[in-house]
Order: sequence, then C-alpha cells, then structure tokens
Amino acid sequence: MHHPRAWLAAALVAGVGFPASLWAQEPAQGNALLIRAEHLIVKPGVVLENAQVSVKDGRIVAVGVDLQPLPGAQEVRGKWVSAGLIDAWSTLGVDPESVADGNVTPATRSADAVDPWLQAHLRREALRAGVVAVRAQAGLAARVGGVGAVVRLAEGLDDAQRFVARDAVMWATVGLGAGAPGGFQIVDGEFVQMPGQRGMDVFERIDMVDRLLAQVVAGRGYLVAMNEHKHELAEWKKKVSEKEAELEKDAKKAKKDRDKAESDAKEKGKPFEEKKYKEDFKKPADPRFDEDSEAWSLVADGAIPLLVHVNRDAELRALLAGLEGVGRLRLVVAGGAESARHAKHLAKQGVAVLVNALPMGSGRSDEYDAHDLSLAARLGKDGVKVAIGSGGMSPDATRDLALLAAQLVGHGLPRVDAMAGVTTNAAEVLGVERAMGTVEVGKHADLVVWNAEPLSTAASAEYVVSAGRVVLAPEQQ
Amino acid sequence: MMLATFLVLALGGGDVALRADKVWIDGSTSIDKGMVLVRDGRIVEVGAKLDLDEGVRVVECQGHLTAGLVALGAKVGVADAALDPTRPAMPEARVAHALCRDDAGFAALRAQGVTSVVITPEAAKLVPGATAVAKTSGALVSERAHLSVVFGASALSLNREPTSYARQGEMLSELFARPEGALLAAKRGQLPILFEVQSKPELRRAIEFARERKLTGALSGAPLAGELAKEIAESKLAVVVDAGGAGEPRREALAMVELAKAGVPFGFGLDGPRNPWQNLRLVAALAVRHGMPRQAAHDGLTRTAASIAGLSERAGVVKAGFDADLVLWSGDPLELSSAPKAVWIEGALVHGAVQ
Amino acid sequence: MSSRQANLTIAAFAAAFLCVAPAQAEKGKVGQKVSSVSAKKVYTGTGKVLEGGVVAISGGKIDSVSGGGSEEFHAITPGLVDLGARAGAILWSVEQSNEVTARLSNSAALDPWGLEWDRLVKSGVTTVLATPLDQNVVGGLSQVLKTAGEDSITARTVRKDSVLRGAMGQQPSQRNSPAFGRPTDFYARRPTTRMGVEWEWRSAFHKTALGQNEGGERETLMKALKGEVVLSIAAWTTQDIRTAVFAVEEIKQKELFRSQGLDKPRVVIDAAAEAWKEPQLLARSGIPVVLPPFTATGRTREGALLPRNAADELRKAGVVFALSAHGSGAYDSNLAVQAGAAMSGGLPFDEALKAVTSTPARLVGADARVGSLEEGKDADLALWNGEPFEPTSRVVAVIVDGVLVWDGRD
Amino acid sequence: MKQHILPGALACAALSILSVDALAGDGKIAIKAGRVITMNGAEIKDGVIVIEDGRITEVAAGAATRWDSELLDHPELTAFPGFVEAHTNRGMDRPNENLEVAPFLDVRDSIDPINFYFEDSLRQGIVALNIQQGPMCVVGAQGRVVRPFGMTVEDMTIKPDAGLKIVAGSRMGRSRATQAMMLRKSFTDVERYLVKLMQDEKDGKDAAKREALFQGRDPEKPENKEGRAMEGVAKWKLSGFEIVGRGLVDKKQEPMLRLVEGKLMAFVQCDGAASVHLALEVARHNGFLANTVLVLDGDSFKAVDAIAEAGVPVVLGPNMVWTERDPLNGKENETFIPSVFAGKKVRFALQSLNSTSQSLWFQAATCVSYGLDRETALASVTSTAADILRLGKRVGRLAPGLDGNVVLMSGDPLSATARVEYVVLDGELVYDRSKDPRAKQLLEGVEQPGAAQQGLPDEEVDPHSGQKKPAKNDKGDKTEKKD
Repeated sequence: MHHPRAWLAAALVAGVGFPASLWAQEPAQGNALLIRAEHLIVKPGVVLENAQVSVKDGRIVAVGVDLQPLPGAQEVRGKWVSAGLIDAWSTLGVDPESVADGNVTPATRSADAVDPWLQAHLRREALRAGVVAVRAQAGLAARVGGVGAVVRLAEGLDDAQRFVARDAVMWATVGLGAGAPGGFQIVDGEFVQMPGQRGMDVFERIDMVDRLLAQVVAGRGYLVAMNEHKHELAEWKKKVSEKEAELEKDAKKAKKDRDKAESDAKEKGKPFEEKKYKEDFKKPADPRFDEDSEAWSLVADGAIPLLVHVNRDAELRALLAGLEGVGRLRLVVAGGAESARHAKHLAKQGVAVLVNALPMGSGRSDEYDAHDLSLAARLGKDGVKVAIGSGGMSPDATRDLALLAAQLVGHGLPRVDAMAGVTTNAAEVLGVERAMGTVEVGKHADLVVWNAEPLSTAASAEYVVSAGRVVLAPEQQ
Repeated sequence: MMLATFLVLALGGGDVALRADKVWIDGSTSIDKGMVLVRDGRIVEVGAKLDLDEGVRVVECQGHLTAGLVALGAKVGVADAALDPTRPAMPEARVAHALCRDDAGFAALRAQGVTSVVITPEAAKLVPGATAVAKTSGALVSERAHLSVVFGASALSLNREPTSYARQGEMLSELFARPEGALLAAKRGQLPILFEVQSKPELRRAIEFARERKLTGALSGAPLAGELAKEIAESKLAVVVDAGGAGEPRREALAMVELAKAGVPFGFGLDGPRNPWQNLRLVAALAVRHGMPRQAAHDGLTRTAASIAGLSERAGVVKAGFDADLVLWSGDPLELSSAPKAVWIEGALVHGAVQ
Repeated sequence: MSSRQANLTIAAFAAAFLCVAPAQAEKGKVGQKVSSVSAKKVYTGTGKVLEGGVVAISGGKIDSVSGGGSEEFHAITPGLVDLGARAGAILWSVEQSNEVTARLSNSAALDPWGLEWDRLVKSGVTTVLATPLDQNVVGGLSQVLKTAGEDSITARTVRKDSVLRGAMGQQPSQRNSPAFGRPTDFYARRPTTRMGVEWEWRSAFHKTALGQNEGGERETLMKALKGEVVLSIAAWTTQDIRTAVFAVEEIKQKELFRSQGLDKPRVVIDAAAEAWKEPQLLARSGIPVVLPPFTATGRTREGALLPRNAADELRKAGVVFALSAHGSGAYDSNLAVQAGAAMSGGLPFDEALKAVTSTPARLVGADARVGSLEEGKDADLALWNGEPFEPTSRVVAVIVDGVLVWDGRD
Repeated sequence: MKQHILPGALACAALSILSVDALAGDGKIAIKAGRVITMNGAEIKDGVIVIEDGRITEVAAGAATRWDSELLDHPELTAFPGFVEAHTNRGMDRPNENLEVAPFLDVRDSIDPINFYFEDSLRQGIVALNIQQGPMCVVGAQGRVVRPFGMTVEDMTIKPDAGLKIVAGSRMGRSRATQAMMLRKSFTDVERYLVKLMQDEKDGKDAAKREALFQGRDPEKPENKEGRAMEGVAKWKLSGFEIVGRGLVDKKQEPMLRLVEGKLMAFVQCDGAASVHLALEVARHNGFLANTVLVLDGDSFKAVDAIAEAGVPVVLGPNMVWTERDPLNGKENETFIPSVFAGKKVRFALQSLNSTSQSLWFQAATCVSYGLDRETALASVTSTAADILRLGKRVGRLAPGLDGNVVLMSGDPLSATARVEYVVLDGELVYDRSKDPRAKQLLEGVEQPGAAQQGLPDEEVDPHSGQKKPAKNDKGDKTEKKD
C-alpha cells in the first residue's frame, strides 16, 4: 500500500526506484562454512598464519587463529586466502550494446544492462583468476554514463545476491575521444581505415568540464529544492490543520450567523450573498520531478561517488577547482594520465584515482591512452589512494587483473598498495567498502582460496566463495 | 626515472665480475650466488666460484641475472615506412634501410629488459622484403636476418593481383622456381624465411610449401598455431607467438601451451594488434598461468627466441663467448612484480643502475 | 522417440590405424568406428528398399546390405550429395584479376575447420562439390569432397580438381566496367554484358582448339573439352540455359573440335532455375541440370521463376536432374527440405531420393564410391528418425567412411 | 498512404475469385470429410461438421445427410480447425510507430485487408492472426485478432483490443539499459500522473470543506463517490483512488490504467534471457503478470525456469533453433527451443517462419522431427495458441459453439505433400484452391497474364558475394516486402 506522501519521500531518497539502502544488500541465507588458510590476508599488509575464517548466512562471522567450525559447516582448506579481487573498470557480463550506447542519461541504471547469461566462460575464467566482482557500467564512452552497479561474477545467484550494490557510482567522462581513429573495415577486400572522430581542442574539453559541473550543481539545487518543498509542505499542512480546527470550533456560530443573514436577505428581498472565504496560505507547487536530477542529487549528497574519466592536466585542474566547493561530493578520478602532478592536491582533497592498468601500444590515437605503468607508483608515493582496473577495453581483460596489478609492482608500486588497489581501494572507490574488500567480521563472504601468493604469476583460485557459497571448486576445472 | 645516486658502471673497461643472488644460464639451469666475468663486451666465464686474478672488480647485485630478452617481431624504429605497395614481391627490399636508430621505442624496450629485437616489414604483400635484427642500443646486427613471405589473406586484395589463395600459391611457386638474390639464398637454406600466416589452413599451406622446398624458418602471426603443434614439430619450423597481451582468449593461451608440450621451438613477438612493449613478459606470464612450464616460457623469451632471430651463437644464453647482454631483475624474471634494475648490452650499461 | 541408447555394435578394431578425426566425443560414440547399423526402412538408393534391414560396415566400406537387424533407426539412406553446396566459396576462392582462370584450383581456399562442414553433416549431406565464387566467367577447378572425417582437405577429397566451374548470365560481368577513360584497375575489361560472358566462353573454347593458349589454361580446357573433367556452368534464367546448351552443341558439331577429339565435354548446368521451361532442349542435348533451392515466392536470382513442380516436369521430360540447397544446413532450407518441396510439387519419393544421392554422385563421376548403399562403396549413411524428406522427420545421426561423425539423438 | 500501389484491377479480381459466391442455404452448411481432426479429443473417421449462422453446432461421425443445409462432401479430404498465428506484425501498412509510448493507438488503423500476406495465410490454412505492433517501441498500440479474409478491418476482426504490445528487449537505437529505463519510466509516469490527479482532487475537496465551514454550510456529504477504486494487484496500487471522477483520466493514459488494473492483456517482446527477467519484474511490479504473454526471441529460453515459475504462456520466435559456439573448440552447439519449454511444462505457441512455404504447419512438423509428441506440436499452432490468446471458445478446435472455421486439406496437415483445398470461415466458403491464381504460379509455374510480380526474388542479396543485387522486375512495382 503506498500512501502518496510516503511515495514522494521514498522517491526523493531512492531517486528513480533506487532502493532505500544503496549499498548493503542482504546476501544469501543458508549454509555455514569454515575456511582454513596457511596465510590469511585479512587486509593488504596484514597476514595471519594458519588462520581460519568462519562464514554463516553469507557473512563473515569470525576470523581467528583457532576457530572451531560451526555445526554442519563445510570445510575448505588452502595455502593463501584473501578477500576476492574487485575490478573497478570492466565490461565483463555487461550487454555490449549498452556499454557502447551513446545516448544514455544520468538516470540510466547499468544494473539493467547486466546479463547473467552473457560471457559465462569468461566469468568462470575471471573467478578462476580470483576476481569475484566487477563494476558494470553502461555508456562507458558517453559524456555521462549513468549509474554503475557492482555485480558478482558467480553464476546461479538470484538477483539479491548478484548485486553487491545496484546503484554504486555515477560515471562521467571528460575530454575522451580526442580524435579516435576510425575502425578498420574491408572495403572491396582492402583493409581501409575509416575516417576517425575529429579531435577536440582544449576549449571543447574545458566546456565538457563546465557542463559536468553544471549538472552536479543542478543536482545539488534539485536536492535543496526538494528538501525545501518537503519543509514547506509540512508547514502548509500544519497551517491547514490549524485553520480547520479553528473553523470547526466556531462552525456553530457561523451557521447561526448565516441563517440570520439568509432570513434578513429574504425579508429585504435582496439576494443572499455568501461570506467570502479567503485563505492567506497556498499549497506549495510540487517541484517538477526529473530522474536525471534525482540521480545527480544522490551524487551531490555524497550518497554515491562520482567517477570521472579524465586524462589531461587542463581538464583535471578545471574539474578539481570546480568541485572544490561542492561539500559532501566524493570524487574519484579515473585514468588520470597527467594526474601525478596533482598528487599532493588529490591526497589532501581525499580524491582517489582509478588507474587503467592495461598496457597500450604507443600507436593509440589518444596518446594519453598509452598508459605509463609507473603512474600508480608515483601517485601512491604522494599518498593518493590508488585503485586498479583492467581498463574495460575487452571483457576478458578482467581475468588478468592480478597480473596487471603485479605489473604495476614491477613499475614501482609497493606490493601492499597493489593488493589494496584490487581489494580495499577498489571497494572504497565504488562505495561498497562496508560490504567487501577485506576479511573482517560483518562483511560479505566473498573470499578466494589461492594455490600461491595472489599477485604471483602461477597464482590461481582453487576455491572461490561468493555471497557465502562455494561457487568454484578445483574439480570444476 | 628512479635514479638512485649509484655508481653508473660501464663494464666495457677492464674485466668486471658480476655476482647475483641467482644467475639464469637459460630457462632450465641457474646458479645460486653465481658469477659472470665480462671482458670487452663479451662473457668470458660463468660459474658458482670463479678464481679471479686481482684487479678485477666484483659487483654485488641483488636479484636475478638473466640473458637479455629477445623480441621476435616489433615495428620499432620503422614507423610507417615498412610497406611499399607498388609491387607484389620485393625480395631485395630491406627494412633495415628504413631503420631510425634513436627511436624512442628502443629505450622503452630496454626498460623492459629487451636487448635484441627482430624488426619485420608490414605483411601486406607476397614478399615484403627482409627483416633486420638490432640490439635495442640501436646497433644493427644483421641487415637481412629473414626473408618475409606472406601466406596469409593480408597479402590478398580485390584490386590487385593476387585476389585468391590459388594465385598467391602459384605466384610464390613461380618466385621460388627461378630464384635469385634473396630468394636463392632462402632456397639454399642460407636465409631463414619468416612465413606470415593467420588461419590454420594458411599455416598448413606454409608448412607444405616449406616441406616441398626444404626451407627453414619460422611461422609468425597464427594465434592458434599450437592446435597444429604436432604437424609444426614434424616440419622443424619454429613459431613466433604474437603477444596479444592481457585479455588473450583462453583458447589462444592454451594453444601456446600446446607448442611447449610438443617441443616446438617458439619465441614471443610484439607484432600483435596492441603491441605495447610491456606485453612480452605479460604473455609469458599468461602462458605460465595456463600451464606452460616456467623454463619453456623463460627460453621463449631468451634462448629459443635468439636462435630464431639468428643470434644462436651470440645472445639468449649466459655462456662464455656470448655477447654480454645481461639484465638484473629485482626478483624472478617470470614474476611481473620483478623489474629490470639494470640492463647491459655488450657490456655497456644502457638502463638502470647497480649499487 | 526411442530414448534407449542405440546398440551400435562397436567394431573391435582399434581406431588407431585409421587416424580418426579427434571429434569431441559428444555421446561417447561419436568419432568411433561403427560395424553395423539397422533401421525399419533401408533405402539403398539403387531403387531397392528393405523393410527392416541392416548395413554391415568394415574398413570404412559397406560390407553388405541385408534384411533383419534390430531397427535402431526409422530409416537409413545413403549420405546426401549436394553439387551446388557452394562450400568454401569465400571471397578469396577465385582469381578475379583475369576472367578465365581455368588452371587454378579452389582447394587452397578450403578450410577443414570451417563451421559450414558441421552444418552440412547435421543436415545429412556427406559429399559436396566445393566450387569457387561465380565472379569469373571460368572460375577454376573444383573439388568433390566429404563433409566430415580427418581435419584435412586432402584426406576428405573424393575426386581432386575433377570439375571445371564457370558461369553464364550477369554474375561474372558484375564488377566490370567499360574501359574508356583511365582504367584504375583490371576491372575495366570485357565482359560487361551477357553477350560478353558468352563470348568469353566461346573464345576460350576456340583458342584451345586453335592452339592459341598455353600452359595450365590450355591443359585444363583441353581436359574439359575431352570430357576428362566435368564442366559445371551456372545458368539461372532461360536465356542463359539456352546459351550454355547452344555453346556446347556448337562444339560438338564443329569439325575444328571434332577432328581433335575436343567434342566430348561432359557438361552439368548448375542452378538451372528455369530448366523447366526448356525440357525438350535439355532432353535433346542430354545435359543434366542441378536445381537451385526452392524459394518462398518462387522467384530466384535475376527473377528466374522456380515453381514447385519444376523437378517433376523435368522427370516427365526425361531430363537428368539433381537438387541443391546451396550449402544451407538450416532446418527450414537444407537438402532434405528441398527434396520435400520437390515432392510437394508432385515428384515421387524414389525420384527425390535419386536426385539427392545417386544422380549428383554420377554427374561428377563419384558414383564408384558414394551415392548409394552397395557393397564396396564408402560407408556414408544418413540415419533418420522418421520418413525421409518429410518435415516431421530429420537426420539424427550420420556415418562417414564407417565412422559415426555426428549423433544428434537426445 | 499505402506504401505499395496494387493495380486496382487486379485487386478486385484476386478477391472476387477467391470468395466463391457464398453458398446458398439459409446460413446452414454441413461439411463431410474422410478424416476430421477436431483438436478436441479423438479424431473422427468419416465425420460431419454442421455450421449454423457462422457457429459450429455439431461435430459427429457420419450422421445422415442433412436435407436442409448446403453440403460440402469430400470423403477424400481431411477436415482441420485451421492454424492460429499467435503473434505477427505483418499485414500492416507500417508495423512501427516512431512514438515510444503510444498505448492509445490501435493497429486497426494500419491493417491492410488486401495485403498479399492475408491471402498467403489463407492459402496455408491459417484462420486467425494476432496482429501486434512491431518491436520499435516501448509501450505500443492496441493489438487485434483478425481472420485472413474480409474487405474491411471490421469484417476481419475476431477480437478487438487484443492487448498492448510492450518491448523489453533492446532494439535499434535503444540498448538494453536505456530500453529498461524507458520501460520503467513509462509506468512510473502513469503512477505519478494518477497520484497527482488524486492529490489535486483531494486538495480541492478539503478546500471546499473549509469554505463550507467558514460560511456555515454543512459540507457536502463525503459519500458521493462517483469515482472508482483502483483495481488490480499492482505493487503501487493507490488507495483512496475512488475520489477521482470517472472521465477525469486522460485518454492517452487510460489504456495504461486498464493495463495495470489487469483488464488488458500484454504481449511483451523479449530478445534474450536478460530481457525476460526485466519483463517479469515490470509485469509483477505493475500488476499485469496474470495477463502477460511473453513473445520470445534469441536466447530467451535460458530463462525458462523463471518463466515456468511465473506461470506465463509464451509465443516462440520464428527461428526455433539456437546455435552457440563453444569458446574452446569453436564447434557449434544447437538447442531446439520448443523442447526446452515442453520439458518445463510451459504453454507455448509458435510463429510462422514465412507466410508461404514455411508457415505454421512446417514449424509444427519440425517440432515433431525434434522429438516433440505430435499432439503438443499440433496444439501449439491450433488449440494452445487459441487458449493463449484467450480465444479458446472461438477458434483452434472443431467443437460445438466455436466459430464455423473449417480447413479441408488433401492430406495430413503436417505432411509435405498435403495442400489446403478449401477454407470455410464462419460458415462461408472463402477459399477454393482450384480458383487461386497465385497458387497456380507458385506450384505449377503457370504465369498469369498481367499477374503482379509477386514479391522480390528471395536472393535480394547475392548470397556469396554479399553485394546488394538491384532487383529489376519489369512486371510492376514491388508489391510485398520480403520479410
């Protein structure tokens, strides 16, 4: 049963049918599990030797050294155990058309683009490589890609378990497509390069930043307007009930006066006129409902982080300056090829950077896509929180997330920061740090049992526990 | 550049001995706390305990010392000059003539531990010309290392002859029927051939062509070559595995492992569609992850690749008499988390530094 | 549908000596040799039909076809043969730099791992004629080969370079343009019309007879004119069919050809959609035809009309004909559906069976090995779960060279 | 404006030949046939079907000849209730609208009675077609079930308002994400519109009450509720909706209201398993799941468990075989879609592949070839299809009380060699093959003088060179787009 006002309030918080709780979804009920590990990576840099993790109803209930299995718990054993890796920049399991869709709006929910039957073999390989969840994002190259979701890769999960967060982040891009070359086509048997997109000059790119900032500010304005309206509506209701009480009180008197006036008028033969009733208060007009502004209000409110794919220095500076004023906004820079210069400023502002770890050939159109793999190290040195993504170029790159993280270690990033980049920092960047990223009591049970140290070359997952259930075991090879 | 203020050591001068935690002779043999004696750009002696006469400086290196990596197909230094569309076959063309020695790509390759590279012409014609082999210091080793012969569809077009596989086969047979110059050298087995192929039927036709004319060389460009590993092994041809990089489909990764199992000599190349220099070791790591033994992957980066490149007498192995192309890694070379701390080409430090 | 597993008696032979295609063993038996198989009805393709028969197989050949057996399938027919399968007719299968390339063979363009072979096998087709694309007047030599077996074209080939392929009509002249102005590529050449195409044919024949061409071209055209190689000419419409027949009859009557023994070409007209309009001409000339697939509206390429009773009309006129599905394996247009469509036009069942088995095999000279279930022939069998060519039944298993290459029973 | 211009002369000729002069007799006709397939129990040998005033009154074994009714006596033929095309967007002038949400439209305005599609369907023995709008929309027009014969749309109509077309799958210009957003938005818009309507009405009444109190009048009695409670089971059902007056709901939103109140059927098109999930979720949330029929395509069969659990019937796509490549060995694996649904006991109907050679009879026959039992296969194109369209009491069976539709065929409906000889619709003989000019051309190649060029050659695109072939035909313009 929906009382109209309740609906309006719910819509305000939930936006276009966003569920009230934005990130914590109830994981699976059911069986108990005990995982024994020679080395348990509780969180990057903290390793317990010969430790156990106890899981009940999809949650971690105990982490310790000499735990006893819960009654009826299934036991799983392995050399290394860590929290499942999260790929914050992937296109695995997302409908390719939606990823490439140009006319998405801020209110588009990428959760709708997740196709649980798609690329099943690639998802199995990613699980075998220890990646348990990815950010699903439609409109990856669109100016504003809409609201991304964090989705588990395991199969056979129902909707509640599949989404760690249906509406996790807002995705936007600035300055992309600086002259991407056209694709290659066979014309009459010849490999012919089609004309590419015209490059954007710096003014167009700065203009993109301004338009993005305008939308954030508008979202904030919409939020304020909604709150004000809620406020005014309450006030108006108070006044109405007061007025009604007052009228109810002297209704009898009014009735008497009216009868008298009516009889007088009849005597004098003049037509009887009702008393004029005026009210000095008016119902506040409902604000125009707009899904896009609803979505932006969530960003302005800090309910979901804003991920912006930006590479060049000019746009980055304009973006940081523009968003400085917006209070509770949680900004994350994605890509950030030239962000190393602003590392100190980013660290001070608490802005994290999502690095694209996929090495690209120098022949790329946008020279900023030829990622310099030492970017993560240089940012990390100055205290910037670095998350690592597989870059979303192709769905099967997610499988190699651990290798890409190891490669960043090879280019100067400390090993512990690389592990954080694919677990804790990735969870934080996506706003699901309370649900995933570490092996701590209360968090969802998304764990991987490895046959070797997670970032080593020969590492692969022997068991994967996702949403509290064993979703991958050795014999499923 | 993470430049520690260390002694930048040129090894070219007098004799120097490098001692590292581990010296990898090749993929399968390594010496703990091994030492390598270098004189005038060449390796003189390798062993666990060398009796050095005094005056020889011993440099302690933390990490693993290996031979320099060899990349088998990279368009470094030739930019877009690697193609001349005017005639279907130009056996005498040499990509070396278009080589720009101080291309930034060489520095990037050195930073990845690559010391020698085979530079190939664009495979868009029947016989695009000869490949070149260079050290990533810019020094040209050989102006004509292989003759590039294209069996793939990349040499076919609807507007120029040949427009069919049949005619392509016929024209190649005609070229080899009355060979002279580079073709004659190739027919006599003096010049190995780099067969550019893509699909499995093309690969099989190249093997057939080589068997009929007893040609030697390597097959390059077929991602699923491993699925015909037995036939390739019998043909005695080598395989250049193109480094697709992260996201390599599972079927192609397993095909690489099949090559190792069947004992086919293979090396890694950087001629793939996205050929960033970092991919050489990344694909080796991917192969190990899919079941390739570590020594096969290591040899694919060094020893076997050197023999395919025609450097079997001077590079790819830490052995007396070979060039002093050495790389000091911070850890196991097949772990991507290890980085090249120092790279020497013919005894000269060309990247990084040593305490 | 009997769900009990067929008790194909698996041969005791080790599979080793016949290097068997490492087909993934879907049902545990696929890829293994079969020694005997039986069905309620065995259509031998020679006209003889056995009610309840068994086919014994050894060494990839048929040992015997006899009564009895345990009726594992509803029906057995010989493996179907499709001459117009256009298998491997990819862009690079024909050398378009020249309009007449008789010497070139399309075997280099065939890919044993292609998906088209599995689709053909699943529709019951075990032998096809793989021809180059019809872009040239004379496209080149074609292969008769099996659709399953070892992953190698040479191993599957029944008759190598045994058919010379060419085309009449508009198709060969499509890319050409008149040569005035500066020609940019070799497509500024003859023929640009049907007349030009016909002229190319006749000039090729006459040059051969007059000794004005040499090398592989001459050799192949000589073989064609002597009948050592079958000449397959694609001709859809009435005028193209007539042109093809007249060109051949001209050769047979001219002294220039007769004197050199070049007057015995074995011609097959492929995709002869409007052959039904020329029954007498075809009967008189004795030239067999291959019909293209029936279409929903009756209209085929270049507006040629192919009604459902075309096959029956040709039968009545005594013209030898075969059916073709142009390589489609889809359930709505494969070779069995074409036979069903011909039957819906009045063609009796046994004629329809001949038109997809023995006749096509004979037309390309492969009837010594394929096309019917007789002792000594290759053990190529299509196994049905109902009456063949009825839409209510389909091929559920296929045996090629005595090996079970596909088993689709659930 | 009709897109294709049929030479006027021919149009009348074609129709008049077809509609044999209606048999005499006072609307009563008896049809005797050697074999009667009733789809309502056992077959009858040498049975008779009596039709009075367009309805079947009797179906029985060889009853005595009726003196007072016209007789159609064909012991050599098989009587059959005729096929039911459960979903198609052919037979219309333009199947798609460019309005994304247009539930107020009706396909009646786009159906083209003399389109060749209907003549082809009649020739293939189809007696009822569910015409729905094409897939290029979010919430489309009102569908209509018609019979393939009649000069006007009203003549042809069997059931108007046959349900709204909804598209859950992605389509040209709309990816899965944006289509899902638009689909949800079209329902939240209706909800928001109704809430505002009710809120304004309520505020109006409160203000009137205050004025009355002020003026000393007694407020109007609250019980004069001429509105109506919001019916249905939508999750967001509005309580207190009665205060909204009957005619206040805008004509453009009214069909959506009836949909969420469960008064309208919904044909939801899904192009894959993921869109099936979206369709079921939107249907449950907005209360029309009980009236939903899923029109499936692509790999929607993978969501068969969710469909079975939701208990909704489905109409399967024209292509009944789904192939997928195994990523490791490149081989193709086939799935026969109807078997998946038969296995899970989900009611399904089939669609024809094309309107001439591979119509519904061919699809049902193919089901039998893939192992489905004959009864289920035949039912999926006759009785079950009719039940799914909720016309079980009108078409799809030969039983007393149903419409007088009988198809007389020369053999078993599923055999390749059988042909439709006669078709009786509502007791009127409307088709006689011996008088059908186009059948002659298709089957016997007898080209009618001046007969319009029937459609384009199938191979509009040259199959192997892939180039578009300019189809020049000199006998008149293109009259039927090849679908």
